[in-house]
Order: sequence, then C-alpha cells, then structure tokens
Amino acid sequence: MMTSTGLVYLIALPLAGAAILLLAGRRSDKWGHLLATGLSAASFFLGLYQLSLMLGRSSAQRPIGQKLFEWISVGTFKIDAGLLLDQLSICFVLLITGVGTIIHIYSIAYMSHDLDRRRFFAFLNFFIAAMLLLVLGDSYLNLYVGWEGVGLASYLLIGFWNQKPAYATASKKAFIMNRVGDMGLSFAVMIAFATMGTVSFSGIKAAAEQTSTAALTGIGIMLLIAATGKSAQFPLQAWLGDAMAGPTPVSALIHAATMVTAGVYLITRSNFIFDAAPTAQLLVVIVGAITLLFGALIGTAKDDIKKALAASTMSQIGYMILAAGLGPVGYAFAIMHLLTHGFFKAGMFLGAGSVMHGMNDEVNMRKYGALRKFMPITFITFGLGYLAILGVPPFAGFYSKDMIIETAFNAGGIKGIILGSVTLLGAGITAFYMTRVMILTFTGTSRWDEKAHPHESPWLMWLPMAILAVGSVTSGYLLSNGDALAHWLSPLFESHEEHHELLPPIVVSALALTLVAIGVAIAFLKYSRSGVDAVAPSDVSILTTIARQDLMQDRFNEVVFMRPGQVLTSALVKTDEVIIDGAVHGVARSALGVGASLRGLQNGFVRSYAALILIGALALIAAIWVVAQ
Amino acid sequence: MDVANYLYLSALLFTIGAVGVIVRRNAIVVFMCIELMLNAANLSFVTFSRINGDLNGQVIAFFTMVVAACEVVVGLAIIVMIYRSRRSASVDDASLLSR
Amino acid sequence: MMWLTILMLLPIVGAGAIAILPKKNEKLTKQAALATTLIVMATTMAMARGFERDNVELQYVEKYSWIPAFGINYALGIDGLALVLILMSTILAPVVVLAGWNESHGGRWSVKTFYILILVLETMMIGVFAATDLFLFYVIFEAMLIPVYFLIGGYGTGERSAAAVKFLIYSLFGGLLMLASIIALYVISGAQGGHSFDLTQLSDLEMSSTTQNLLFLGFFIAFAIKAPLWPLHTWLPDAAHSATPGTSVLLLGVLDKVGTFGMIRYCLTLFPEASKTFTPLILVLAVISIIYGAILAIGQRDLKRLIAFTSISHFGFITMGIFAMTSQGHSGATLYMFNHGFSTAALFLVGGWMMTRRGSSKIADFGGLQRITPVMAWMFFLAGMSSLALPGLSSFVSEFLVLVGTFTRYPVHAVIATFGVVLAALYILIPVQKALHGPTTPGNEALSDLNLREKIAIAPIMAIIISLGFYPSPLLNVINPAASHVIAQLGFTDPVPTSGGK
Amino acid sequence: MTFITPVLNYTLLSPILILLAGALVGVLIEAFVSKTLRSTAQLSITIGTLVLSLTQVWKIRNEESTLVAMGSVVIDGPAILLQASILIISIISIFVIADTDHFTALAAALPGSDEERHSVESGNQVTEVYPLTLFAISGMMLFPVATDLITLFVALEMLSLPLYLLAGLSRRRRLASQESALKYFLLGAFSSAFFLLGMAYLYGYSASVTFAGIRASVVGGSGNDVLLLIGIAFVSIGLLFKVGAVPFHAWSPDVYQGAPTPITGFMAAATKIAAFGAMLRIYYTVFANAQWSWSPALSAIAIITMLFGSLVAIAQRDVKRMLAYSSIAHAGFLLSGVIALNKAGLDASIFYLFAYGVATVGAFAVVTLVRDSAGEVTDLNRWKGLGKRSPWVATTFAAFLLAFAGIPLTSGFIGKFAIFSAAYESGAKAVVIAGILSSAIAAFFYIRVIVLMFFTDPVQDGTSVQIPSALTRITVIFAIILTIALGVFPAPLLSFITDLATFIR
Repeated sequence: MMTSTGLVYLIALPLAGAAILLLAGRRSDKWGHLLATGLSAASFFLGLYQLSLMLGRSSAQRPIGQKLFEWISVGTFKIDAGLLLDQLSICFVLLITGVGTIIHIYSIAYMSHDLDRRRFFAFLNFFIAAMLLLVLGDSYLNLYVGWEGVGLASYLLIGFWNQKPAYATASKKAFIMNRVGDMGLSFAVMIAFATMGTVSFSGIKAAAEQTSTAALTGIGIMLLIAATGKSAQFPLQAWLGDAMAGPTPVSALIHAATMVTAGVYLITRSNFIFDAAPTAQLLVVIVGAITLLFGALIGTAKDDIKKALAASTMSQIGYMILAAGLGPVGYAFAIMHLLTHGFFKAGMFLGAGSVMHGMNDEVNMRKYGALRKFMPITFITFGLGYLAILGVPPFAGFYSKDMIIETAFNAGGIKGIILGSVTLLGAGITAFYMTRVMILTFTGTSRWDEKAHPHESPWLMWLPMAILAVGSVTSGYLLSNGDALAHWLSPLFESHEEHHELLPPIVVSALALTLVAIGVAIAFLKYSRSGVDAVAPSDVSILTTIARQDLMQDRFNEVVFMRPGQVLTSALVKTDEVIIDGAVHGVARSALGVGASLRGLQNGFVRSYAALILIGALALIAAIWVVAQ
Repeated sequence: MDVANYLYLSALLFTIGAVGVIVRRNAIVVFMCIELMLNAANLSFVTFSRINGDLNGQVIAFFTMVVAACEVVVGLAIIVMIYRSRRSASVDDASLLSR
Repeated sequence: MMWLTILMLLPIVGAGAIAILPKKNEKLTKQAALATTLIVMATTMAMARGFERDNVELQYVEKYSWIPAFGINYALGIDGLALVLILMSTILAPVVVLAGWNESHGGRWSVKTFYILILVLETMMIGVFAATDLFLFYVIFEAMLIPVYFLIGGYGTGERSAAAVKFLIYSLFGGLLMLASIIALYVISGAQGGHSFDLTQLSDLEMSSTTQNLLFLGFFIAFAIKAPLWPLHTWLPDAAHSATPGTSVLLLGVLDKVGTFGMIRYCLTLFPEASKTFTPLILVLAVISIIYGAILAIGQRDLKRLIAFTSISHFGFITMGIFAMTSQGHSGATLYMFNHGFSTAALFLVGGWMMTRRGSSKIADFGGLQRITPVMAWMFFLAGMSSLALPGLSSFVSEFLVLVGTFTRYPVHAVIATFGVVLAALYILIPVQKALHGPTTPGNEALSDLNLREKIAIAPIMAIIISLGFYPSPLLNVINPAASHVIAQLGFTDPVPTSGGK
Repeated sequence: MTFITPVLNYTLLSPILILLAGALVGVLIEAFVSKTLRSTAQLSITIGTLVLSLTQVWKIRNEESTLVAMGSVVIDGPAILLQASILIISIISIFVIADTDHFTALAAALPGSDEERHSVESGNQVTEVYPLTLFAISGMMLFPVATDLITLFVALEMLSLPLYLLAGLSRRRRLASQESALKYFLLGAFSSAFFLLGMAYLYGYSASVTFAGIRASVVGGSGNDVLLLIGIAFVSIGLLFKVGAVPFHAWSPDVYQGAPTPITGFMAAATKIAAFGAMLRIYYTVFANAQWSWSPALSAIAIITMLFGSLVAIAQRDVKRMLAYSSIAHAGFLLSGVIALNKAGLDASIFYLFAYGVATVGAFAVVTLVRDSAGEVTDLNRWKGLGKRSPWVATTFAAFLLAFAGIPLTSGFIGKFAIFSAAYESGAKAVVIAGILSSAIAAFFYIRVIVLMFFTDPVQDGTSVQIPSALTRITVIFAIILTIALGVFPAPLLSFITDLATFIR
C-alpha cells in the first residue's frame, strides 16, 4: 500500500485548534471561533486535495496509509499509530470536514451571544479531530481512540450548558450508554487479538478466512453492540433524544450528520468480518429494522422539534444499519444514504436551530405555526430537506432510500419480504411525522407566546442552510448516477453475485411513493385541516402516550438497570462497613475482650498467685509425665 | 526400714507446706509453711545423701539452713514492716496492687 | 558509581539540612524540601539515561555485607520494573511538596517535621524498590510505615489518629506474616548451602509444595494488604480520608505500589509453583476488587473515600494483569502502576485543592465549580478522564493491555473486569456532575481558581498523562524486557492466536 | 581423712569478688560516713566497683575454665557475655537509681509518720539501696556461671533477697511498695522451695551435685527417670518464676508496679539476663539430652506466655503494669531461644537479652521522668499529649516501645528475627507462629501508647517532665543510641557473640 506523510494533518489541524483555544483561554475569545472555522475548513480542503490525488490513481492504488509511530508494542500485541485513507474513509473525511466547516460557520452567528463561544468552538474542533481519527485509524484500537474521543466531544457538547442540571444529566447519560457500547468494541478487539493475533484492518481481513466462524460471529456481535451504542440503535438508543440538550449546531453535526453514523462506518469497515459471519449480519439487519420503526414511531408523537428530528435520525440510521446488514449489496447504499442524510438532516437541524433562534429558543412545535412568512429562507431550505428525507424524486433521499428498500426486498425469501415491507412502512411513517413537523412549524395559524418576534436568521446562519439544502437536492443524483459511489467503493468489498429481483426497481419506487403519499395525506388531514392546539392534548390513545414517552425506553432502563444498581450499591456500601470492616474491628475488639478477662486472674491476692504457681507445677509435672510415657 | 519412706515423708511435708501457703492468711504462718517446704527439701537431700552414700546432700542441707536463715531475716523485716504500717499481718489485706 | 545509594542519601541529607534550619522560617524549609526533591528527581533521570533497556539483569548493582552473621547484605539493584517505579516516586515527590505547599500547617507538629518525614519517606520509597536483599527490603517495607503513620496521624484531618492506627496495625500484621515466611526462607536457605537473603539465591531453593504455598501466602497477604485487594482493603478508605492530599498521593501512589511490586518481585520469583497454584484464587479476588471497588466508589458521598475506592478497583486491574501471566498483562500491569500513580495524584491533588477551598470533602457540598473555577474544574475533569482510562490518556494503554493480556488466557475474568470500565464512567461522571456542573450552590461562589503554584504543580502530571497516552513506548521499552523476563522465568509463553493469524 | 585444699582461680572470680567487696564497703559507708557525703560516696563506690568489675570481665574475655572454684563455677564465652551484659545494664540502672528521690528516706519509719517526714526534711537519706543492689548484682553474676547445685541455689538467693528488700523502698505509695515486697518475697521463697526440691531430686537421680555429674548420668541414661523428670520440672519452676513465665508470672505485674521505678527497670533487665543465663546453661548443657521430655512442655509454656503477656497488656491502664506484661511476653520470646537448643539460639538469646535489657532500663528511666507534684505519674491517661509538652522524651519512649514491638531498624527487630529463626531452625514452628501472632497483638498496645502521647491533646493536670539528674539523662541517651545502633549495625555485636558464645562442659 502506498504511504503518505500528509494524512496526519487532516487530524492535526483541528486538534491544534482545540488545543490552542483551550490553553489560550479567554485571551482567544476575540478570534478563537475564526481560527477554529479556518482550521476545519483547511482540513476540508486537505481532504479535497487527497481526493484529487486519489482520483488520479488506479483503484487498486487508491488506499494510502501513514505510520506515525509505534504506539503500543508488547509481545505480539503490536499497534502502530497508523492512518488509512481509502475510498470509504475519504467519503467520511469530506462529510465530516465539509458539513463540519459549514456548521462552524453557522455557529459563529448562532453562538454569538454565548459567553463561552470560544470553548464551544474548541469542542467542535476537538470533535472534528476525533471523528477524523475514528475514520482514519488503520486498526480497531486506533479507531477506538477516535471512537471514545467523539464520545467525549459529544459529552462535552451535550453538556455545554451543563449549569442546567437536566442538560448535565443528559450528557452523562449519553457518555455512559456510549461506554456500554464501547465495551463491545473492546471485546471485539480482545477476541480478534486472541484469535487472529492482530487488530489491524488489513491483518484481520487477511486472517479472516482461516478464522472460525464462531470467533468472527463473536467479533461481529460485539462490533454491532458498539455500533448500537454510538449510533443510538436499539437497544442503546435511549440517549439520543436527551442529547438534544446540546446547542442545535451540535445536534446537527454530531447527532445527525456524523458521529451517530459511526456505527454504520464500523460495520461497513468490518465487512470482511460480517460477510463471514451470517448470524452477526442477520442481527445487524434485525437491529436496523427494529430501530427504523422504533425511531419513526417516536417521531410521530414528539412536539419538541429537535426531538422529533432526533427520532427521525434514529430511524434513518436504522435504514443505514439495515442496509449495511444486507452485506456487499448493501454497503454502498448504506454509505450513500449516510451521506445524503448527512446533508438533509443537518440542514433540517440547522433549520430548526434557525427557527428556535427566531422564537427565542422555543422548541415546542405547538407554539409555532405560520412561520413560513417570517422566515422564508429557513422554510425553503427546511422544505428541501423535507422533500429529500421523504424520498421524493429527484431529491437526495429518493435515490438513497429507494436503493435500500429495493435491496431489502431483494434480500431473498421471507427475510426479503419482511425487511422490504418494514422499510416501506418506515418510509410511510417518516412521511407522516415529517409532514407533521412541517405543518406544525411553518403553516397553519400562529400559536406563539406574545413575547415571540419571529424573524429570519442572519446570513451567516442561512448561508450554511442553503449550502446544505443544495446538497440535499443534488447529492443523491450525483452519488447514484451510474452507481458512482457503488463503483467507487466496490474495491473494498467482496464482489457479490447478481441475484434474483423480487420486485423491479420501478415497482419499489412506486410502492414507496404511494406510502409516502399516504403518510403525507394522513398528516394533512390530522393537522392541517383541523388546527393544532397550543398545548398537547391529553386525551390521546395509549399508543400516543407510549410514543410520547419514547416507547418507555427510559422507564425500562430505570426499572431494569438503574434501580437494581442503586440498591446493589447501597447494599454493598453497608456490607463493606458492617461485615468486612466489622470483621476487622471484631478481631481487635475480641483481643481486647480476652485481655480484659484474663486480667481478672491478677486479683491481687498473693495466696491465689501461689495457688496459680502450684497448679502450674502440677500441670508441668503432668505434662512432662505424659510426654515421658 | 526402707529409706524411700523418708522421701515420701518429705514429699508429704512439702505438700503440707505448699497447701499451707495457700490456705493460711497470716503472713508469718505462710512464711513458716515455706520454711517447712524448704526443710522438706532438706530431708530429701539428706535421704538421697544416705542413698548415694556421699556427704554432698548433707552439706547442701546445711547450706540451705543458712540460706533459710537469711530468708527469715529478710522476710521478717518485710513482714514486720507491713505489720507496723497496716496493723495486720494478713496477706489478704495486702492487695492494693491488682488487675 | 553508587547511583542508588546516592539517590537514597540525598533526601536524608535534605532532611538533615531542614532539621538544622530555623523553626521560624517555614518558607525556607519548604523551599529546601522542594529543592531536595527536585535534585533527587534530576538525579534519578540522570541515572535512568544510563539504563540499558534490553538488559534483563539487575543494573546499578551495589552489594556490601551488612549483617554477616545472618548473611544479610546491603544490596541494591534495579531492573525495568524498579526503575519505572523509582522514577514515578521521585517525580511525584516534588509535585506533592509543591502542590501541598500549605498542607503542613494546622498539623500537630511543626512544618519542619512534616518535610523531614516526607523526605525520610522518599528515601525509603527509593530503597524499597531498589533493594535486592530480602531482609533489606523487609526492613524498609516495615520502617516505611512509621513516617506515613505520623504523617496521617499528625497532619491529617478528622479521625486521623484512628485511621493512622488502623493503617499501621493492618500493615504491621501483614508484615509479620511476611516475616514468618522470611524466617522460614532464611532457615531453608541455611539448610541448602549457607544462609542468604539474596533474591537470586533464594529463588533457587528447593521447597516442598506445601512449604512453598504457605510461605507464598505469608508474602502475598502482606502485599495484598498493601495494594489493597478485596477483602483486605478496609484500611485504605479511612487512611485516605484522614490523610492530607499529599500524603494520600504518596500512600496510594507509591506505598501501595510496593504491594503489587512485591507480588512480581517476590511472590512470583521466589515461589513460582505456589504462584501458579494460587493464580485462580487471586484472579477471582482481583476481579472482585475491580467491580467491588468501582461499585463502592459509586456509592460514596465523600470525595476522598471515592478516590480511595477507585484505587481499589485499579489495583484489582494491576493484580489481574500480574497474575494473567502474559507479557501484555504483565507490561500492562507495570505501566498501570506508573500511570495510576499520576492519575491518582491528579485526582487527589486537585480534589484536595477543591476540598481545602471549600472546607469540606462532601461531594454534595460542591456544585457548579466549572463556572466559578474553570481551570480547577478542568484539571479535575481531566484527572477523572484519566482515572476512567479514556483512550488517548496514559491509563487507557495500561488498562487495555491488562485486559487484552488477561483475555488471551482468562477470557471470563477479562470480560467481567471490562464491566468495571463502564462503572468507572459512572464513578467519575457522578462526582463531576455533582461538583462541577449544575448551578453554583451556596458556599461555592467565592472559591478561587488555581494559583500559579498549583498550576505549575499539576502541569507536569497532566503532561505525563496525556503524552504517555499517545506515546507510551519510552516506558514500555523499559518495562517489556523485565516483564517478559519474569514471564519466561515462570515458564509461561503468551498464548498463540487460536485460529490462524498473520 | 584427708583434706583437699580448695584451689580458686581468683582472676576469673575477680569480677564477682570485686562486687562483693564493693558491697561490703558500701555497708561500712552506710554505717560510718556522714549523711552529707554518704550518697555521693556510695554512688562513686558503686559505679567504681561496677566499672572495675567490667574491666576485669573484659580482661578475662578469652579465658575458659571449668575449674574456677573446684568445678562449682565455670567461666566461658557465654559466662563472659552474660556477666558483661549484667554489669553494663547495672551501671546504667545505677545512674537512674542514683536519683534518691525515688527511695524512702528511712525504710524503717512508718509510712506517713513524723519520723519519716523529719528524715526527709533533714535530708537524712539512708542509702542502703547501693550495697543492696551490689549484692543483688553479684548474685546475678554468679547465677549463670554456677555449675553445681549448691552454688546455683546460693546465687539464686543472693540475687533474690536484696531485690525483695529493694522492692519495698519506694518513697511514695509506700504501702503498695511494701506490699509488692511482701508478695515478691513470699512467692519468691515459695518458688525457691520448689527449686530446692527439684535440685534434691536431681541429686538423687544422679548422685552428683555438679552439672557435669548430672549431665553424665542424663547422657548415660542410668538412674531413675522419675527422679529426673520431677527434678527437671521443679528446677524449671524456680527458673521460670524468676523470668516471669506464665503461670509463674503473677508476681511481676504487682512488683513491677509497686517497686520504685528505677529498681523495676533494673530488676526487669538484669534479673532476666541472670535467670535466662542460668536457664540457658542448664538446659543447653545439663538437660540437653533429655530434650524429649521437657521441650514440649516448655514450648507450651512459651506459647502461653507470649500470648498471655500480649493480650493482657492490651487491657492495662498503668504504664508500669503495661511494661510488666510486655516483659512477660518477652520472656515468652526468650524461651523460644531456650527451646531452640542450638548455637544460633544461644547467640540470639544473648543478643536479645542484652538489647532488651538496655531498652527496658531506658524505658523505665523515661517513666521516672514523667511526674507531677506527688511524684511519678504512671496512669496512662495522664500521659496524653506528652509528645506536645516534651517531644524529645515522648519520642525516645516511642522509640523504646517500637523496639519492644520489634519494628525494623531497632534492636528489638534484630533480636526477634534472630531468636525466631533459631527456634524455627530447630523445628519449633508452633512457637514461632505464636511469637509472630503475639507480636502483632503486642504492636497493638505499644501503638496505643504512642497514640496517647502524640495524637491526643494534653490534659492540663500538672503532669510534667523533670530531668532530675544528668545521670538519668545519660542512661536514657545511652539506651536509645544503643537501641537504634543495634538495630542498624548489629553486625559487630552479633559476630562478637557468635565467636564467643559456646558453653564448655
């Protein structure tokens, strides 16, 4: 593989930014945000440069690596701090730095009133660096560093306003649940090392075929757990909703466009493992399918615009995971949907941010309405994203999502039918709740507080939204035109045999569009015709209530993990004090007791002392006598 | 008659003395009992001297008497002192020091 | 050149100098102490430069007859393991002196006494790692207790004397068990060609397996008390709670390492067979410590106790790594000892500053510090991250090595232990949230942020934590030969990948 | 019949003879010298005698003879070492005893009588304590070198009788002091009766009064074992009583507490050396071949003694009683040296005896310094915060306690290690384990005292530290230096002992 010396700068630039801003402290308040944005942009252009180089090489020559130094080396456990830039990672590099930069720009305005804006940008830069390390690391352990790095960044950014206890708790929750997922990753690394003696992508890829399916399945499942943690997939999805506590640009960048898609990257990157471990692959699909519906359902009931979008993110990533679980046929589409989603979801989040900006941080959609006149640009950009996510041709989502639905159907047999219909259903529900968001926010009658003076955001904010909107319109076509992305990535994956089609593409698209139409229609009937009341109606079906409570996910965690955990903890604390430490003190006390009681022998009467001597004498004679016999 | 009997006698005397030390309260009597024990030992010495047919035992007996005399001197001194300061020669009254 | 002896003498000389300084001039005393520790640190580093990495034999060996009647020598020498620990100790000493600049006030005795005790302790810390004569080691091992005892009892807070006594009795008890084993070894060595305490000679002794097991236990229990291993840990929380932060750093950071160090240097080398016999039991205890310590840390309301329990969990990892008998586990454990020294130091020092400012060690009394004292809050957060082994920080490397090294031979233990990693996130983030986040609670508004001295004190620690996270090789290169040497001596080889491989 | 003129080797006997002479001179001084000069004269004579005797011991250190006094006394390595130790201990004890404030001005006077008060005011201080001490010392010197039954018994009484009297001479709490004297006397006499009877049976068994003769028949196995066994048992009782081993210990706490503190220190240190010296000689030479019979019993006693001493010491509230029980525990440790019955055991025991003796005298010397208006304060509760009021005294005392506890870098640790390893070598594992265990228990109460002195706040009750005379200070300093030095550089003394200590038979 070709080596390059330039890769490290992709990471180094934003990392330097973070370091400078954090160490310089208040001194850099004036120019900190500019520096951060600049460095992020620089990293983006560096990525473009690498892409151009890559395009200049034959597909076999495209992957390049860089060994920085020997990181850990003990016995046969040798890990280099090495980077790998190939067709897959370049996509992510560009997505991360591109969207990242755009959001930097957006944040300059969005955070302008915040005293800690500098710190915010430091964190953003840190996140970019960590995320780049995640996608550039050439072994699972290097990836792990980035993996937890982004976790930390997300923790810091969710809790950016941690003076609000609820927000602090949200950030903690996110970190802990991610840690649970991360365990999976470390297990995967351990199994890999124990079975194949290596943890580098290339090494494992090479060793995979001599490795037992059992081991590979184990690794696969562990990786899946990791993915569910990071990508808010079932069963570790509960943190994403709360993560919306962070400033909106964060939600856009981390919890929509990039970090949460790391799971998809991990599974795609580990294709050589999953392809050889069908069981694990099946589990991936199942997780994807469940989450897809799970998220969608939650989305239907949310009144908080960001939470609604978060739910939709969850569900969209479900699509990607599902696609990735379909094996070689799906990887490319997973990535494609990931990229397009990156555009339109980020765009919509920024839109939501813009709305909040104009509605002095109101997030309850029931308090919105009729905003389209007051913030037209936001409306348009948001709308384009809306069309994209619905999958209306020719917008981005149409290409990416339809591909996935199609492949799902083609997965073959009953599996295919189930998956296909799930994805279709998902599309329908998506249409419903997104339409709901649109209607509640932009159309209908205004339901604001009197304080609210909605207004369009400054250009620094709408420009990024516009750029992303363009992306959400065009990206789908560009990527899928002539299977551009699929071909681009194909060298990385096992070429798959062409298999039977259950349904011709056109039929799939038709089905999808009809379901979308139905979804939209229902939403219209429910919200546009009969107006919306500013307070959420309480007399709703049990289903809605459950959906509002995120399908009881928190209740479940609380009952199954938290409560028992707290009980166990307090019980152990008592045990430590009473039993273990008690035993120690007991020994001491008993010694004291014995001493005190023996002390009684010394009663002060000389005659009893003499008696003691006499008894001793007799005992001694007896003893000697016994021994003598 | 069998010389061993003298040994039994001495053992008996010794035991009487020992028991006396334990049962009697008056310091003087206690002390006398101890003297009895010493002399019981002397008896054994003399007897063994007879059995072994040498004089060492008897010599020791003499030494013991001398030593016992010294003991009397010291002992009486102490007992008298106690008696004077306490107006009692009972060893049980002297139990300030205990525990 | 007698590097090690010189190293051991320097602090004593410093202590002597301080002893003759005027009692009034406390500032001068402190400066003298700081200077001494800095000189020691510099000397250690100078020595370390000359250390031959790949030479598994003991280096800088010194040997003088001490008590010929018992075949006792004053024998010093270091291998990679000892070198690393001595480095850690000598780096921590000046940091502690600087960080705890005012700890010596409000003690029972003068400032002078405090620093004399500290310096005497430093001499012993160096000696205990450098000793290669069992008797010499034991002497220092026991004598060390006294200065710490007075540091806790004399300068601590709260139930200090009770805690000090508990610590001393506990340790003495362990020490006496060890003494019994040492006596037995001495006698056995006498029976097999001449009384000796020389490690290399002792390791060649012939012993029946029962004898070996008993003697092993004597040593191991002593070390298990030092490096608090469940269920012999209960002295630590009390001691750490009463001791001053600086003392706690030396106590958990250095003294407790003597336990894990001893397990490697003495238990494994002197009783290879017994070590193997007891490995299963010890591993279970280690895993229990990991989980138990973590859970109890979560349950603590007092910051110092919390940190103490986190250490119990960490020592569980170290012990597990040692007895996993793989090169990864062993190197990991050694590196862990080093890293733990610094991450705990960071936690205790920053925590100590927080507590002295707030006048309380209850977590509940803090709140919203991040707004009031950003730098201090950040330092505490960073320390916490290092304690939960965040990748990119030094402790991650060691913890992961331990886990991987254990997994290859004892997967189940490793898997259970890994859950400790999640618990770690809890026991760090809970205090972080309560103390640093949320609204600023009453009583915290007026807290002052770190001053220059404190920043200077904490900076090197943080630098080490971060730099070693990304580039641990300098240390690993020193540790690996020693570690693999021990493993090899025990007749172990790393498990080969079960299915294929490169 | 023919009469053999006794041949005495006066050179080798000189140390003892000098002491006796000095004692007699002391008596004369007591009789004829005016009260103003008396105590100075006594002190100088006593110290002179002791030093002279010590130099004599040093001169004859390489001599060896069984026929010093017609086979009744032997001079050999151990004898030299033990005698030297006794003398050194005595000298430093005398320095403490020299503080006459501890002793009643007129022993004959009734407690609290005008007589007494008058003699105190008029400074009419009787000084019989010096000659008495010298007599006791000479008895102690003789005890471990005696090699026939007569000499042994006489020596025993020589060392005991003066001690009985000395115990009663305290100036304050005289009733307690007299009581302790009475107890010591009665029990001492009681036990010596056993001792005597035991000797009688040994004589009966072997038809000989010399150790050599008895040993011969023990080795030969001729004679009636019953007599031998009873003999061993009873003789042991006499010796065990002197060293204060359980269950023959009962006297020591009361006597230690009641006696004047300087005497307590002297007694605790010197008597132990003498008694253990004799014990070692008897068990190592005479009874050695009957080990099978006594070793188990003695081990049992050793174990009980260690544990009992340590356990009961925990519960003490009076510093002197606490030290008494700790000395009982130490007697147990020393017994393990007797049980060892090997060269290492002998060396170790001698080292231990010396080291422990020095530390003990030092410790009791410190106790004499802690006083209030009514004299010494031995109630531990009133020692609170001593470390604050007089750090040096407290530190010194703490050091002695650490030495007793056997913490490394003190002489106590080397001693413990030596003696336990010797015992272990001879297979007495149980004893060693018990020893370790009781050391752990013992540590508990030594540390409690340290806590009292350093970690608890002083109670304002006029307890203060007075350094009455330079001499006491010398003793304390000498003792502490020796205690530490023997902990750090024991090599010279150890090798000296190893070279010298071999019993000749």
